[in-house]
Amino acid sequence: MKKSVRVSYFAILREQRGLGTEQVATEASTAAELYEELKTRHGFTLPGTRIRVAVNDDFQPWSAEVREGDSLAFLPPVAGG
Amino acid sequence: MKKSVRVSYFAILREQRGLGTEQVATEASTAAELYEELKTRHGFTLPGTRIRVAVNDDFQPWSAEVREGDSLAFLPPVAGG
Amino acid sequence: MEFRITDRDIDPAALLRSLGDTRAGACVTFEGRVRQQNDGRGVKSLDYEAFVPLAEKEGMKILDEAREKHAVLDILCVHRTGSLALGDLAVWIAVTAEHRGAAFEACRYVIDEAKARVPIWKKEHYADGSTEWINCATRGPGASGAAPA
Amino acid sequence: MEFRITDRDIDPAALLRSLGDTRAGACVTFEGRVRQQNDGRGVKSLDYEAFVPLAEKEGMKILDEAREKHAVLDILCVHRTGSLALGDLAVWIAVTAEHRGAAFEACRYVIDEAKARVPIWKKEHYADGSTEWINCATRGPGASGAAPA
Repeated sequence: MKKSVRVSYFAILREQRGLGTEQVATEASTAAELYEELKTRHGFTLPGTRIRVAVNDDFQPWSAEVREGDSLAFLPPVAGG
Repeated sequence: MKKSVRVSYFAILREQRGLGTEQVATEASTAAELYEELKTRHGFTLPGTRIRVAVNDDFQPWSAEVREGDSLAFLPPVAGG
Repeated sequence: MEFRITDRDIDPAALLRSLGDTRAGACVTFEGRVRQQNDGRGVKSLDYEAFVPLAEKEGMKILDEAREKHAVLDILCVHRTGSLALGDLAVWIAVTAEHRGAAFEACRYVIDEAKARVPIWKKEHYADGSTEWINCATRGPGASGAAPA
Repeated sequence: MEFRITDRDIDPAALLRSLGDTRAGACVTFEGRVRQQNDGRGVKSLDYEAFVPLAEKEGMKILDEAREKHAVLDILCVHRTGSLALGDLAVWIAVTAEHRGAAFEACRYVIDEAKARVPIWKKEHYADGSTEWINCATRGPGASGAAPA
């Protein structure tokens, strides 16, 4: 059963994807599965171990369930300041 | 043999003396002796142990010799910042 | 207490005025500026990108932590996004406190934690024409690690 | 590197401009301001007095020490004399460095040492009309000590 979610990419992921936000139809049940699926599809160079995920604008563990209508953001290692 | 020296007072010493600088004729041989002399004469409340002395614009030990023409400054405990 | 992401120039003088408080005996500020060299490479300019809602939320959490740990009166932190030239302000933090120790320590805490936790990214443009997203090289620690599961 | 005593208002924005250096990734500033309360007593205003030639000499010595201990690019310290109102700047320090750690530590060193060593004095005027030269009460440590000999 496919769910429709909104996915945002930042920094190097945004460049590798070629866009900042997209609507994705996925059967992934966790955020981790979704990242692996997108990593393979788009050739992301960063392994999931170096990424963090936010669901609906909050940090979440990779085990977070993917639900219809969620907004997921994949966050490369930060470098502010 | 009296020497003539210039003495400067700061902060509470300046107020207790009622002036900032004066010419003093003294037989004191060290800065310590001069402070004791002036403390007695002017009723300074701060003991020498809490004062520092500068001779010709440099910190000096209390044992510094008093020479004709020196400029001595008596410095209460500092409180900048 | 405010943590703000902005795409406009940071104006420290104006921001400082908002921190007037006659209880404050100390104000410590930190400016992070674009410098001409990083790890031995000549830098021409920087791009900063942020995930704004989460950056501001995580930033406020850091300010709250700083206030719990140190006796401060107020904290303001502003971080730039967009394209920055050499010498431009990337981040500005000000902390007021009755006493200086708390102001220094809280300011240091905020910049250290912000660099480690707030979702902001930096792309360096080098003199030789190349670019790099800082901390995103795939040969760094974890690059050969397993995928999340 | 400059340590300056002034009887004019301190203008941090103008002073900061003199510290532009594109090697600097960090600039830490400290503002010491007149606060409304000290040791539980309401403060109305302050007078600062300095022994200027020795204050500037001792101040420069402190800046030199800070530069020896920490990898800084530049340090500027300005201290007021004269009559100050609540909220006025009494002292302003700025330190630039490539990296923030050195800037924080040098700035802290300068204010700590300046307060302890530089011949500057502070008289507080209290809300109840009384006044006091700070650190000059004769009942403090050493008050009953022997005269120098």
